[in-house]
Amino acid sequence: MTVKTYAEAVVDALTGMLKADPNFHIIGRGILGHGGHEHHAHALQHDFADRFTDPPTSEGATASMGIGAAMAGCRMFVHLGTGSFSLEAFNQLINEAGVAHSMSGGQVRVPVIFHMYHGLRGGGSGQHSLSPQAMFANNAGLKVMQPTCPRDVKGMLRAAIKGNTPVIWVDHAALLGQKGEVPDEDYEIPLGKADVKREGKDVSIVASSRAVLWSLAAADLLAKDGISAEVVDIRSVVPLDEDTITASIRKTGRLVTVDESIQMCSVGSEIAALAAEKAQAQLKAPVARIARAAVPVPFSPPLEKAISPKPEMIAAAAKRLVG
Amino acid sequence: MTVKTYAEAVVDALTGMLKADPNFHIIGRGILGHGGHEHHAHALQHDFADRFTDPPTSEGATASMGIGAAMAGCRMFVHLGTGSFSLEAFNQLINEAGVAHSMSGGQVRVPVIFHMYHGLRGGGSGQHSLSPQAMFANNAGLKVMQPTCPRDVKGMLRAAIKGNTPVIWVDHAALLGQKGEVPDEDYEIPLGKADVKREGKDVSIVASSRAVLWSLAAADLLAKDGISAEVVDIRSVVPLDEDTITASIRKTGRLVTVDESIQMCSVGSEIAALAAEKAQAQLKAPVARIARAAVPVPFSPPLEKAISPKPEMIAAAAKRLVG
Amino acid sequence: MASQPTTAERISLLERMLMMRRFEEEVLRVAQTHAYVGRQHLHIGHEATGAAVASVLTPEDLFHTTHRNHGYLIARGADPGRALAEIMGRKDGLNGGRGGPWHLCDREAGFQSTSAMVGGSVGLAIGAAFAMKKQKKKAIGVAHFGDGTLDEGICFEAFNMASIFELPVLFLCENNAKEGQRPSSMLAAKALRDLPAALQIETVVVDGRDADDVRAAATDAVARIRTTGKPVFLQAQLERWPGSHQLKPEFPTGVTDLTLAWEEGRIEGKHADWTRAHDGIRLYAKKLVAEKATSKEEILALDRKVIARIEAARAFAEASPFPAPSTATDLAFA
Amino acid sequence: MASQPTTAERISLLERMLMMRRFEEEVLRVAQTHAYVGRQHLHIGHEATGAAVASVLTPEDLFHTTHRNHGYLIARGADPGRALAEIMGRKDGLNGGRGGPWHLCDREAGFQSTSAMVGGSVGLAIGAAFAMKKQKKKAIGVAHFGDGTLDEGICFEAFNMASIFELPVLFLCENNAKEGQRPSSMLAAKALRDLPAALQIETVVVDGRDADDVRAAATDAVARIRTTGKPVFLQAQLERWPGSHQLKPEFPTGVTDLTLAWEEGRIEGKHADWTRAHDGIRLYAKKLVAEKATSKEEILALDRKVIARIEAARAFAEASPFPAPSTATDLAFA
Ligand SMILES: Cc1ncc(C[n+]2csc(CCOP(=O)(O)OP(=O)(O)O)c2C)c(N)n1
Ligand SMILES: Cc1ncc(C[n+]2csc(CCOP(=O)(O)OP(=O)(O)O)c2C)c(N)n1
Ligand SMILES: [Mg+2]
Ligand SMILES: [Mg+2]
Repeated sequence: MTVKTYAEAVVDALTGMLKADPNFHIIGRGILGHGGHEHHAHALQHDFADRFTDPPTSEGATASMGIGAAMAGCRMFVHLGTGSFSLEAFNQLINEAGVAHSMSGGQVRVPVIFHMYHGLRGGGSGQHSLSPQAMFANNAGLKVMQPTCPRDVKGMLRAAIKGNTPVIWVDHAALLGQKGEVPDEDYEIPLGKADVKREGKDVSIVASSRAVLWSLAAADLLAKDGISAEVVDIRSVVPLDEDTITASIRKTGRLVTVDESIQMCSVGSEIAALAAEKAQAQLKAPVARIARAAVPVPFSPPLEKAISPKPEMIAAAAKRLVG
Repeated sequence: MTVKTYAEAVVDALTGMLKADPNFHIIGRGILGHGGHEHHAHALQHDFADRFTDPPTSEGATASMGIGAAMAGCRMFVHLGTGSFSLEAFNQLINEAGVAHSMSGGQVRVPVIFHMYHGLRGGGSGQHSLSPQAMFANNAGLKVMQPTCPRDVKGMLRAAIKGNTPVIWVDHAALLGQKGEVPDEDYEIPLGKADVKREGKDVSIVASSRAVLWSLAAADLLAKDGISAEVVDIRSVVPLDEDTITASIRKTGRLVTVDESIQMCSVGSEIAALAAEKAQAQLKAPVARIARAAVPVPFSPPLEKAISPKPEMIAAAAKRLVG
Repeated sequence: MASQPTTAERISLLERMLMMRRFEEEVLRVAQTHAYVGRQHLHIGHEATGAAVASVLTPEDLFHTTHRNHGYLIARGADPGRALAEIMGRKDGLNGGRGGPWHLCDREAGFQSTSAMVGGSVGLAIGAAFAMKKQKKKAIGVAHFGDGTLDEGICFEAFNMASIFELPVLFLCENNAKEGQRPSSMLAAKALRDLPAALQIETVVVDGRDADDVRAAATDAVARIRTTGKPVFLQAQLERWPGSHQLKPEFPTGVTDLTLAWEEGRIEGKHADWTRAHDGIRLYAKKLVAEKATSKEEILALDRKVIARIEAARAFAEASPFPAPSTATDLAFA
Repeated sequence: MASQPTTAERISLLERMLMMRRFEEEVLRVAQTHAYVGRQHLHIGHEATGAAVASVLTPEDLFHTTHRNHGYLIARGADPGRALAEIMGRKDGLNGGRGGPWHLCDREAGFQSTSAMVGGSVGLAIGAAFAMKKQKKKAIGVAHFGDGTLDEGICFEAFNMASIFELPVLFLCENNAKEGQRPSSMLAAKALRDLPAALQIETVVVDGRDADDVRAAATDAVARIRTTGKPVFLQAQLERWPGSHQLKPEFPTGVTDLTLAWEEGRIEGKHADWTRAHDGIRLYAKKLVAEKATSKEEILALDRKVIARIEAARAFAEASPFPAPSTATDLAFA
């Protein structure tokens, strides 16, 4: 075990796979963003120069090249920049990568990771702040991952690369500096398992990606008021770990969902729907959803802050439910 | 009042606006599909030849041209073919049309209708059957319409064209032949109002687009068993008429949602979440969701049928809730 | 320059073309039954190009095709029974009935996947070429597509990437429209080739009706791709078959009558010009007979053999059951 | 051919350029404060092109620009105070603080919207041109973009559509990379213009450092667009400013010192070549003095006037409050 940043854990996973599989290739620039962690990526790129491809600003064909190469026996990691840019490749991700295996009657496999950064980043404004996870989840054939901590990202990324399915990998730049204990050896965390990041008994807070950090901070606030909150990190949107999530809701009887995307048809909506479907009898209070306000992300810092979910909002919602 | 088909009602609305506003333009081929109603479009195109533009197979730039022209003072109707093809223009629809008004501080307006056909069409397979409504709804700045009957489409389409906001218009080819009474004069139905298509007291079935037809058929089946089902046609996904929907759920205490898209993060999820949030206390039973199975649409007719929602499934779910 | 084909090779080319044609005619008959839910985008009139290109590829070359794919599947040796079964949505179809007519796929025949998104095949094929290059294989990627595909930005992007990354890929464009005109293409270029040429891709234009010409051009192009590792754009000029309508299953030029190859005077009707001047099969049969590479009788015998195979294919496909509804949700993930 | 500019016009061009430069230098100073959350894509080094093109447009011409937009806003007369306020996210910003540095928009100055999606401006500008054509107006659409933008499929598609539909649009490409090379472009063409040229769009390449040359070329191009209704691709060759880094707010070439226009010997440091050979402002000031169109003193006085205006702009922007958080969800729909 070593304490590492999230960015270092990503590099660990990539290094392990680059060493293990000569057919594993990375397409894209800036896989660790531009916020102070990029040197790790540069080092990796230096050590495995022939395994990196720097594409033109052509997200559609870049994604296609990754898909076609994966069909032909490579394992691919395609970095698409921000979630906003991924819209340029939605056709390739959804209509090509997502359907190929099933549509070919199982003949074709598409082991590609499509990597992107989502969410509010400070000044991203209307065109650089998209959180597209729910949009991807509303499609078939694509797994959708959103880990939160160094340990999870290392194990999940390795499992994703070794899998045979296209995976949408939605990271958050704000997580790259998060530190945590990471096993030194290679290991895999199966895709599709949620993780209870904090146990509690009065209310379940179900979240993913950076929203898990806000939820944990909210749980701290709640603890001061004597409310015991359970924080469930779904980690994987597709497949969704319904069992872990509903078990928590049934146990606490109260649910707050937290999302960095817009609320309409969001992951939070899905989890609230799950509660209404599978834990309705155990619900002691209405479900509460916290999400980004439904307006294009404004640039001005106080406006961006105003539309963002915050620990205080989560705590207040939970408190209302506990009553 | 005249009995007309849905396709004729669409033509009514377009004709009215083509006559009323010389700045209203239509871009696209096949606006009434290829299933027997296209002659109405041909006639319109003949009468207003200079108002129609037949674009190359370039969905992205076609959408952009519509957006740019709308910013410059035109009102635009851009036909994108199937919902599947709209993925080629997601970047333009979401990152350009959706954000422009807000991002410009209100200086810019984007009156464009983006029109497309969604859903299971019989043999559409994995690349021609997309129902993208939930994906669009998970974004800001775009209204999302899905009318069901001739009367609604005429009035809503006119309101949409006269509005100042980009509207995603998700039609279903299977609706084009639906007949109903349509007022002869021009009229508008405000966007964002649901419509109770059938009143009932035991269970609310909330649906949109073709799923409303299935729901009405299900209500007939339920009536035979003495169960009174209310069918709510949401008509507009964004804005969502929360009041009408929650009023129905509160009244019946039971909810079945029906969707032609995949269930994860769907419109049905949103409505179920709404029930859990705003009508939890009145729920007498768990919510049930009916949706298309989460697999790329298979070509073979029995397989396509198997993954599709059906009136019998809806009725069975409702019956279970009523108990 | 490509070596001359042997007589046996030429007869084998004709046989391939006949298989393709008789297969599509059977698809049209199936489409006429109304039991069929798909739309047909037939390869009729493209056979000389399809058969010739397929004949110069190895089984390892990775092919990406479009909605108009059937001909290539047959040309590269996919089983016609399983191909027809797929088009009919049957269990024994190449894709188990999940793909349908726009998506025939046969890995064993060197197909990667078949995309009906205009431009899809071009983007995917550069990925196949990327993989071949990285794996240091001799095989190449092939993208088949139509003239209208050049309208799509993804096609441009993929050309550009193939050029800058020097990817071994054959861009095989079947132009079934008059240059720069509808029905399919709206490209502003004087000639389609101007676009790949501007991106420094070598371009070759060939008469797609002449199987020998296409074979020679394709042999050269593929050899150059294998040696240089760089892309080539090969454009086959074709004339759209008058029956090309995705919703009307009709035989406007009649069921192919091979005797018209040498009894030209009998060609008649509204679409006589197409049969006379643009039907690559008729032209090739005529040429082979004129050059005494084979005889009329041998050709007709070959055709009967092909027809019998296609009839057997139809019987096979019809005997195949539909897949069980309980399997509908299989294969969501690999 | 364009008529020669008057001396007054040339001095006004220089003033515009100075406004653009001093504005961007102020943006850089703001960026250095850390109170600022954006990233800066400055127009430094592009001023000769920007000012000259802006000078030949009418207020009715509809302009679409990119992430590197500030220069054009200033050049077309947007208020520098409100522009800076926008970049700082203030209430009195052009977009009320909702857009930020990548999205400055001023309808009154003839801007439609500013997209930071690479390729966005090109697609939208053909729409502006479509509207002008349909409304039978004399105005044109203008798309500003960089060389890297040609990598995007949407750019190709929009070129194609402008050409086939004969849309009155100026495609204004600022090439700040060596042809076909990083940092921004990876186009496989020998020259960027080869792509629009292949689509039968008239192309013009001009030295973007020379305001007179750009003015002449732009005057001709815009006149031809207005007369023929067809697009023109105008490419300005520029040399990337050494300070072009979106995250490092530094002055590697120093704050602009106009005396270097005539005291060339004093130019020094790592980036002397850029200042000597590629700074269009220095070159133009030098030329105007050499041609006796104005004097050193007058130029320095002009610069002081400009600096004072920009200082006032900074004061205005800083005095402007942030928008109220309660307004955050305004303007979702028009
Ligand atoms: C992205 C996308 N847009 C539109 C369509 C509808 N479409 C199907 S075939 C076709 C024309 C294709 O023309 P071409 O590439 O020349 O092929 P051809 O049918 O002539 O062989 C179009 C526009 C589609 N399948 N995919
Ligand atoms: C669709 C999209 N992809 C990627 C980016 C990231 N990006 C921002 S600027 C830029 C380079 C643009 O180069 P160029 O068009 O030459 O403009 P320059 O910055 O050189 O003026 C890129 C790739 C983006 N903004 N949008
Ligand atoms: Mg064609
Ligand atoms: Mg550039």
